[in-house]
Amino acid sequence: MQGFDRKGMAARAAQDIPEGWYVNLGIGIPTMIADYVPLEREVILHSENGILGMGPAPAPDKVDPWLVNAGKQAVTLRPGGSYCHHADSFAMIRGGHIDLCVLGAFEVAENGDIANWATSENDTAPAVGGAMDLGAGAKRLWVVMEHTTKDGRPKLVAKCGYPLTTPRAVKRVYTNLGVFDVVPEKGFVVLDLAPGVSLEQAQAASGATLHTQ
Amino acid sequence: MQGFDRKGMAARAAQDIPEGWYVNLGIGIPTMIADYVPLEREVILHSENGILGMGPAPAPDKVDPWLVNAGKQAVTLRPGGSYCHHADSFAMIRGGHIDLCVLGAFEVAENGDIANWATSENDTAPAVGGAMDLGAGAKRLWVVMEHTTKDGRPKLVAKCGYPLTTPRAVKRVYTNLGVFDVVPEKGFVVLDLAPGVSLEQAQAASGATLHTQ
Amino acid sequence: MINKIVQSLADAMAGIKDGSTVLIGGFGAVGQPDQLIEALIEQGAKDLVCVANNAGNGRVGLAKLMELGRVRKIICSFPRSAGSVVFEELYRAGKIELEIVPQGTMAERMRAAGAGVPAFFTATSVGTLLAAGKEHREFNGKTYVMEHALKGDVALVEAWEGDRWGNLTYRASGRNFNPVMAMAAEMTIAQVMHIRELGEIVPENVHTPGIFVSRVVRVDRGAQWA
Amino acid sequence: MINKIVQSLADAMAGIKDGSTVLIGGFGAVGQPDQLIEALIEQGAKDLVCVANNAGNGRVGLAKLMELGRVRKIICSFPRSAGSVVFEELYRAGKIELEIVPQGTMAERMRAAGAGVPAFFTATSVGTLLAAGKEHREFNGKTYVMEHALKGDVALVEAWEGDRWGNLTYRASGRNFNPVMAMAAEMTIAQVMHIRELGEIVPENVHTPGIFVSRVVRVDRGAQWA
Repeated sequence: MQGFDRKGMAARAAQDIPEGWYVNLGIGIPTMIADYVPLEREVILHSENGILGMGPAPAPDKVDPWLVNAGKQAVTLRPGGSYCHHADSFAMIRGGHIDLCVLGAFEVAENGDIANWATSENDTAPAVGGAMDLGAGAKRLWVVMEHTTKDGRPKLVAKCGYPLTTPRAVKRVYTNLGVFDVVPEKGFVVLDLAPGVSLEQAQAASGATLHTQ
Repeated sequence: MQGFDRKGMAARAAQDIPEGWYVNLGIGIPTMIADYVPLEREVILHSENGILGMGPAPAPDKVDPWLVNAGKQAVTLRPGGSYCHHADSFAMIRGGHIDLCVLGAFEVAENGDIANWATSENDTAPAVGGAMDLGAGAKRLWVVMEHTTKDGRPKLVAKCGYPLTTPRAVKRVYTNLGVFDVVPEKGFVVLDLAPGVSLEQAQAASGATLHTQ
Repeated sequence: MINKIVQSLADAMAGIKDGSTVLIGGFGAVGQPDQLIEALIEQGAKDLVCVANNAGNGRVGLAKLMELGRVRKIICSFPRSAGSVVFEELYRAGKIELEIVPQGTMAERMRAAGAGVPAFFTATSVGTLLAAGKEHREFNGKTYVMEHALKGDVALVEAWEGDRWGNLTYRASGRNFNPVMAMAAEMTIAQVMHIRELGEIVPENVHTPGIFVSRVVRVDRGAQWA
Repeated sequence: MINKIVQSLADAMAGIKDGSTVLIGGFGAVGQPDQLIEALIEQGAKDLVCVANNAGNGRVGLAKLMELGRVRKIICSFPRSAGSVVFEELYRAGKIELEIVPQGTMAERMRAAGAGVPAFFTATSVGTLLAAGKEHREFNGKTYVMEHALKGDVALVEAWEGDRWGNLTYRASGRNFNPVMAMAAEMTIAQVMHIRELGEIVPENVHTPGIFVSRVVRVDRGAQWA
């Protein structure tokens, strides 16, 4: 079974983002998606800390210490970009103005529940950041993640075991094995399988039924 | 009985505004107060339509059409002044950041109730503007008004007859007859009488008891 | 390439439906999108709910739109002024609905709509006729009234500069309601005095970021505004 | 003459009381008022409630303040990160209270405090552990949770420019929480890179108007920030 590597997952998700969308990319693989959206396809990237119109990472000698993204990495601003304060930035998210948010996750359930902030109810100091705002506020939530945990347990599940970030929010999941829509009243629907991956293999790695269209 | 004229009332109120206060002045006599605060005593004037640090009216040939106050009169901006949008401007008011608001009124009651927006419950289209925001939000509300109506009825009253703008908000009233504090559990207390006005004359023109200190 | 700039006022008005709630910026004449209002009159949408600080002046602009019978309801803070003749006629004749909202509550309700807040509490209007029938509640011993978000289908705003991503700046007190209305509507249409190249507006000094703007159209307002 | 500029960090800290709620701006190192935090450590106030996006890094700044036992409680969105060693030690030992707040809710709660809104509703956190025990309510068929204003006694903010009336501008992503914290506190203290003459900052481009600022102090942060 081949499947996508991390870059392949990011590239695959990038294909589906049309010009003109306002997009917030979470930390990890989601951040990598930006590298696969050609600059001439104008997708406007938002960062929670008050950046709209984020550009790629700067050359090492061009780093501006005043300009970091939500993952605290150095970034650039595209012409046409702008800065705002945190309440205005989250008004964009919470007011439903962000077309798409892409996050990583521990688990996604077939009803669209996402768990990505706390690994157990006993973890009393988990870091939520802006995940719950993005989950509840963005027009669309996609997840990019490995299909299974390192020890082989499925991350596409019938019901989340970890504490939820947002219920019924995920619309689509990109994994190393393929692309899966989350359809109300139905569950996971296979949109695309990664090269060399069969439906049976993807199903065997999943904790919920994978429907075909 | 002499008393203050309109300019005298404005000048008298201006005396009591210390340097450094953020002040919103209502339409009419309150607006005139600004003329009696010397520019070197820095009082920062706020206008609901997003101006902080308003200056005096411009010379006729220096009018900027983009710059009007809440009464829609041409004004200027002092060095150090700034502009903001309506929600931010009213955040200053409603968030308790304005030290003083001075309004005109139809009536002020001895418990501090102010009525200044609607002349009857049957007036179904009265214009409230920002009066209720200012009444409820400013740290202090003062009123400047004639002591009586044109036909001689008192405007300092035991209980307002007109619909309220804000209950229990007024801290001080400047009229043509004098200056009156509104003291909780007590009512109107004479702070100062206008030149040539006796307590008896002021009391006779009032619809509530005027206490002495 | 994203290009929110449209070439005509007619293009700017495309798709505005009957029954829309239309937020109209401006405080008096300043920051008021006169050309867009005229274009809306041309465009023909009717049964409108208009949200603006005033209920129109004279017989032009918003007043004309009302006089043509196209406005079902007006939501404003200051309906009655020296020039509000059309509104007063219609209102007396029972031909227009009115909702009076304190000016700050009106701004905050639209800001709330833009920020995903369906309702909030405020001290403004407590103890007055305008709070009658509304939910009251105490926080820390003080009474507040609950107010709801006020969302627009369309916002018509006036700005000083605009670029093809929809970034806007405002001049002096022309800002007023425009930024909050821009964020509160499904479709925000901006008339601007100046079109700028992308990046010409300093990123720290963009007043309304393009995410809140759908269309930008350049208008000529005459020398006095330049 | 109004002059909010103070000449030393010690003057800037005057009067901060034990038990204060202190809002601390910044997102990571950017826009973080490092010199003011050091000055607060010097000043000595204790039993503090600190509101900041993170729970400190390494053993300097906020982490040092915590390590000295001066922080009773921290309210933040992201307590645990690679460098949050002091927080984790104290938290495991039961020596510090923690309130985790979604980042947008945290910003909105402070903006509400500054705007006179005691409580508001939001969809964020509905259906999660962070909404447990909070009041829920439906508006237009969707469920929201009620959140309360978060007010500070003191805000420590970092800005790029400041003038004697307290007007501030921020640079790039250094803005972040600083403006909302400035408006949410009784006393706001700003450290700035540059002091400007009154009127030098373009009135349209003041980011935090002086009404929200009590004191301004110039600091030298080194060449890399200039």
